Amino acid sequence: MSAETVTNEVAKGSNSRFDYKRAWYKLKKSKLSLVGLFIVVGVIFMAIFAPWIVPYPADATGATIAFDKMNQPPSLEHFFGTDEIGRDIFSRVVYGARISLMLGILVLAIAIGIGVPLGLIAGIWGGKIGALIMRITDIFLAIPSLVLALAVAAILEPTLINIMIAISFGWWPWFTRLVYGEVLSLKDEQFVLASEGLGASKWRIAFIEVLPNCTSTIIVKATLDMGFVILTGASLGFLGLGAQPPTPEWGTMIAEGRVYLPEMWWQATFPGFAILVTVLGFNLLGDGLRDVFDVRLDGE
Amino acid sequence: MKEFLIKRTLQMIPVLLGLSILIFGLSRIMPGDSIRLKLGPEATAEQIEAFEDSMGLNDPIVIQYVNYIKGVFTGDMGLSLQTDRNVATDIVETFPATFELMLVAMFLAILIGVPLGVISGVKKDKWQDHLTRVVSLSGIALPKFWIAIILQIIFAYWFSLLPVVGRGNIVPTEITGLRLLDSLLTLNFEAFINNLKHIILPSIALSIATMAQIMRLTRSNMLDELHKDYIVASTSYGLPKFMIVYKYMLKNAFASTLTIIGLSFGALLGNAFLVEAVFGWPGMAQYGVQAVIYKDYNAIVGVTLVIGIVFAVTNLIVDILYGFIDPRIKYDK
Amino acid sequence: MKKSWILFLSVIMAALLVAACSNDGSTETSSSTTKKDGPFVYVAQQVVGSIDPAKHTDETELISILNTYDPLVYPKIEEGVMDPGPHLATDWTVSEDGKTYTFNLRDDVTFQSGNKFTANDVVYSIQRIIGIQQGFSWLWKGVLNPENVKAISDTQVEFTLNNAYAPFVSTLTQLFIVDSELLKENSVDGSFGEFGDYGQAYLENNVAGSGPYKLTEWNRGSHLNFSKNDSYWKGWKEGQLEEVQMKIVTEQATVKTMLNSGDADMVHQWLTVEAYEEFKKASGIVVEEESSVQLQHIPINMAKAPTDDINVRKAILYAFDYDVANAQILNGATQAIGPVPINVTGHNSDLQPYKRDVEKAKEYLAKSKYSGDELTVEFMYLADTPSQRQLAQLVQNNLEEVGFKVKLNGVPWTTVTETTTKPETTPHMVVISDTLKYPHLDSHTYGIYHPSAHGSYRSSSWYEDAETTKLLESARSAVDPEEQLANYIQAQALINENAPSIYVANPNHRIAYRDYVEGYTYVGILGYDLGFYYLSIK
Amino acid sequence: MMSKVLLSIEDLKVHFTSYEGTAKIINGVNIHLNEGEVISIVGESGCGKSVTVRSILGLVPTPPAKYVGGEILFENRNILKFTKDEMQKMRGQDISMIFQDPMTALNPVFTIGEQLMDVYMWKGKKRNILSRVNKKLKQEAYSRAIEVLEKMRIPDPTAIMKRYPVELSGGMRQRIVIAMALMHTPKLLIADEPGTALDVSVQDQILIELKRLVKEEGISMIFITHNLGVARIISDRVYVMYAGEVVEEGDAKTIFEESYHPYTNGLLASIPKLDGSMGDGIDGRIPNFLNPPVGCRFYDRCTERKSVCKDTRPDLINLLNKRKVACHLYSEGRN
Repeated sequence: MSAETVTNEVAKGSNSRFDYKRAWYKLKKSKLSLVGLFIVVGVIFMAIFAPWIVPYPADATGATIAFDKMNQPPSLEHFFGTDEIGRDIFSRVVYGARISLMLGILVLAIAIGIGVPLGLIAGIWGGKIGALIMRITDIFLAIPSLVLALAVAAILEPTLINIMIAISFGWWPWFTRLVYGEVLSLKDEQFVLASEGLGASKWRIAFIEVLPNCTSTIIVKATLDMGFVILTGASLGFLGLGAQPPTPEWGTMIAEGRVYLPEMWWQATFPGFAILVTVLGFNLLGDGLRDVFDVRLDGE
Repeated sequence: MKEFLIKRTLQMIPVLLGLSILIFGLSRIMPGDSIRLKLGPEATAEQIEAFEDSMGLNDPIVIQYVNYIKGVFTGDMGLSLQTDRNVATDIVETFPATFELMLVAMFLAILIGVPLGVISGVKKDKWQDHLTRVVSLSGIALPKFWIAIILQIIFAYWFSLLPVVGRGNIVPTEITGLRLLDSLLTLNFEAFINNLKHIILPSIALSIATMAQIMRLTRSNMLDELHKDYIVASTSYGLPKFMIVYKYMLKNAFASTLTIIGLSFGALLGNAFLVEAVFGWPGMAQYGVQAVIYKDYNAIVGVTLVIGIVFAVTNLIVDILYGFIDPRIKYDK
Repeated sequence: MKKSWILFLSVIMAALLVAACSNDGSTETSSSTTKKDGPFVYVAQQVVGSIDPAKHTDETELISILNTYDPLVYPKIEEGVMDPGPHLATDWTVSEDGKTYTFNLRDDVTFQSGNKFTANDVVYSIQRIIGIQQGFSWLWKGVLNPENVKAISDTQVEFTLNNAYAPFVSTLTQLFIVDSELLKENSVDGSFGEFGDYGQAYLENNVAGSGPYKLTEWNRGSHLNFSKNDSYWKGWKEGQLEEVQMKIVTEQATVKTMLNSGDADMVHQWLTVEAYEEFKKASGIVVEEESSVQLQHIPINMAKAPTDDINVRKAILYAFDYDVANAQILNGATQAIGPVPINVTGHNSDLQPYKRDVEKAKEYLAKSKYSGDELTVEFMYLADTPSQRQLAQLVQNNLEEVGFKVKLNGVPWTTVTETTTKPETTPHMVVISDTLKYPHLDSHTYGIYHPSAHGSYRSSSWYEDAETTKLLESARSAVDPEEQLANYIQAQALINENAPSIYVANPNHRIAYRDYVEGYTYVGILGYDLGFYYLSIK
Repeated sequence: MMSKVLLSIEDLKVHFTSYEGTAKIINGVNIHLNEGEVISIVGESGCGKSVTVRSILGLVPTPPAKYVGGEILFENRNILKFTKDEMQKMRGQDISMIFQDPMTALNPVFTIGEQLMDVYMWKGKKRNILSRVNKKLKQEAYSRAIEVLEKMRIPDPTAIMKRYPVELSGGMRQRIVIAMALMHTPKLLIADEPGTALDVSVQDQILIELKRLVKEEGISMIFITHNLGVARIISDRVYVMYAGEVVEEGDAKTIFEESYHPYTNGLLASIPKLDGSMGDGIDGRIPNFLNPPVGCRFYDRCTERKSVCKDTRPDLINLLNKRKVACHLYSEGRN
């Protein structure tokens, strides 16, 4: 193989990026994916512009109390009714988008930050270090992530940050395994072999050559996982290990409102609905992206 | 086959040992004074010290771990602070309830998820597909405890159709501990109906997410199958569509779905922690939740280990089943 | 294709419907006011940890024990008062110096095992509970040495106390008599010499009592089944409950559903106020609501900065909005005045309750040694109890107005009991609901504010005041009732003045049951309203 | 020759829609087949021969495909207008197909016997979850399956029936794929390059077998191949397709003796010579179907192109010796 063709192969590998026009066409064709995209954009919009959207921002951010109007059903004044201390549930649900998105993004950032490099290392280096990493991954995957998160959350004080840590604790191995699988399949591709032939370092191969080719898989997985992380956070809240008031976290709001079911249905219904719509949005979008990127994930 | 079994079983051991180290370590760095909880608010410092000594909590952690593992092999998983009994006894008592709930939930998930996935895949981008996808994704997206409560409100509160909590009050002669099975084995139909009614709501609540996962996977596997040569060939031979879909495509699609079913058992175990709490289901998951809240060290380790074992064994069984469905799989490889 | 699908789905639906509709007695409509078949179902909120009468600590454990065992004295349920009346003891006398109590015992009582009840069982029971040192043993710690309990005859027993102890007879409502012969037979080796393990291992799963019910099944996470003890010494009448199931359900929505549908006949007292309001509107359900002898308060940690300064504490007391708490959060509760619930005999009615006064609060804060500092206090509450959540956020709001930062910490009950064992870990404030532990005001004075109580969640304020301690001790040991009362009254005034706690409320006690249930009486003592023997079905 | 026309494809036009636009994959194809005749359709991969024959069995998914013109007449009935039921009745019984790759054309998770018998028992029938098969039909199916396997000269058919595809060699599987198509002795058999994935020697054996059977059973056959040499051995007449159009048509024999269209010439040149050297082949690629050349679709690659070829599409014209060709070289009546 001449130096020139080698360079060409390398260039081809790194440049075999994505045809955005084609992607958009494929995404557009599936109406459900568009609905997902619309929801996700809407939730992000809500999160960013919450202070300008909601009628009672103080109800979501400060220690407001208004016991004279507690447990009111939905009305024009309070679209989603009021909660047990008289706060506007609509305002809190909209602000809750901030919390949930932050939870999802940070957990995934931690999980990707730990899981992806480990997967790359295990795949590219292989050998004993690779085997060790994958065995440790197996251990973490040997029990459901909710159970692991529960065990960790039990140790920590119930705060939002600790919840994130607890969930991340059981989340990174999924990314390790995912990336490891990708690396194994990419390892024998021309451009990787070519880089090796050119004497590129393993670090370079891992992070410059292979990683960009895993991004679509990681993006799809992360999009789908956003929903599941938000759900897991809510589940921990349900079991009494959630964020502290007055934080308007959806899961905790359901946990607090659930004692008022079924008569004061609005208290748990609207945060539940917000979770449903958000998770659904990320799932639809993730599904759509999976078709677009033609990615297969197993074991989610 | 035999070699495969032995090999896989041997592979399980390091994972389970690692898991036990992980969870054991976590449980011992747990803060809080759970001994006080057991001895009551008025216990003195000496009482607590003496009790800790008797439980070996003041030994070095490595010694504690070694003793624990030794104990596990003799059926001693340490004393539960909640129940004052051997954790193994508690788990043996509570596990069948959880296992039965999971089996029924898995049965429902497959029974409903697979056909829906097939329809969704075959009718890709038609309304059937959109409807099943939205419904199933909603199933994934809804918090499990929420579904559980909503089901209770609809079926028990509004329509008084089904009981709300518990595991049935007519207990058949115990053979396996799985009451539906036991009542059938002893031909005790009264007990069967009674226990079936109690298990319907919790198992539905538990199965919805898994059902949706199975549906999604079946759908995408069916989509893959749709373009396989042998399926186009079957069409060209004039076979009925129903047969092509439910026999020729489904068996192939199901083979890949099967691996997910093994993994779904994990999700099912996790969600059981939420569902059992709502339905007062006297299972191991509820025991586990209590253990977390009460910071019951030994119970947490015990329950987690059992979950790890169940999970590993399920996946082994799934791998074996896979071989029965797909003749291309050879165990000796 | 389509048709076959419809067929397939119909088959499944039909199967489900058949299962759903086939009647085994629990599917009648909710409007019915006749009892469903099956046992009487009482729903409790907390898992029963122990059924050993030397180890019980909370309400559900107490309920399961008082239905299977008998104490010497029993609150006078029939008269509707909490004062102890005869039960296994027919009558008793006290010596002049208030130290020696002599009880005459019934001679017609047999245990569920068939063994006859004698004075020796009383001796064994008190020795056992003091020896094991768990549960309610603290009631007699330092007051009674086990060797000073003597069986004078089969039907007479004598307790000689170390010093006069006014509430002694009341405390005996927590002494349940165990079957000493049965336990001796079933003891294994243990740390109690000739008594082995005092039968602890046996009592983990068995009952050794003489009570009206036998325990037939105990599934720890879910339920306890009781059925009547045919040979109960008080006898049985038509309509009394013969089969009882105590179900443990933690989800409030589930509890409501069960009572509404008749799957439960009676549910516990810890639901939200709103839930009882809903029950009142529902047909076929009775809600019993009455002022209670419970104290809902927020102890302030006096052993930790900045709340070690009385001015800071008074600032908190004046900042708190009592009206909102009582009228809106606790829905019609009475503001508590001092530590002793208003309805308890001996309550000091001269005390001045604290009222919200933001200006005064700010003045006190300015007077304190921490004036000008940024003050942050930690507030602990039970995360799953709505009223406590509401109180927490009320406090947060009230105190921020005065200039405090409040860090809320919602926790499970176990964390409260853990953290309050040491002054350093005890939060600045914690919500505590405290019912009388025995029918005597001593429970809420000595039991909370005497230094010997330190380390319990009840004394989370770590109150230590020499003068109060002296008063409480002399009140306990006073033989003259008037002197005794005067001491308790004075102690209350002193405690109130030292501001160890936000005395929020004496909330109303509420409980709900189906309208065919008769005989329910609440007398104020935790658990004693749920002696199932006293209930009956119309 | 006055034999009856079994199948005729008249001016078939198929478009495919994708995100880039509409591709005119089949652009007015005319093919006819007489009873008892064997024809070949020859062309490079991507020339539209597979789409054309799969259209006959309704195997082209719509969308993305769209039938915009023409008809496919089988025994004078237009297949394109068939309902699903009519189509299913026709498949297997009247027209059947042999798939190209024996490795993928058999369902891997069922035994050979089960697959063969299902074709016999269920062909053209409705089925739902409650359908049952009676014993008699099952026995019939079994003996028919054995019979067909024997016809394909498969050794020990009873044992083969119990085997899974994965346990058999490629040649064996190809024979079974053919057996599947012959379960009902169809009137028309479509063979989509059978055996191309196999060794040349195995392929030859199978072709001989196939030709023999078709003759014996009196089955008409359309044979798809990219190899003119194979077409010559097996067929009576040959259609050469290029980029969705038929460019030349004629007797197998005569086409080999003298081909007219430059594309056919190129194809002939690509056949490996007896001395083992490779032919010249044709440079370039099939044109873009989204924006096909206005004139001759072969224009870009043609070695004999003229200016008229760029803008004017050549029609398929009849030559004197019953041959047809679509090329401007012959538009003035050469020959």
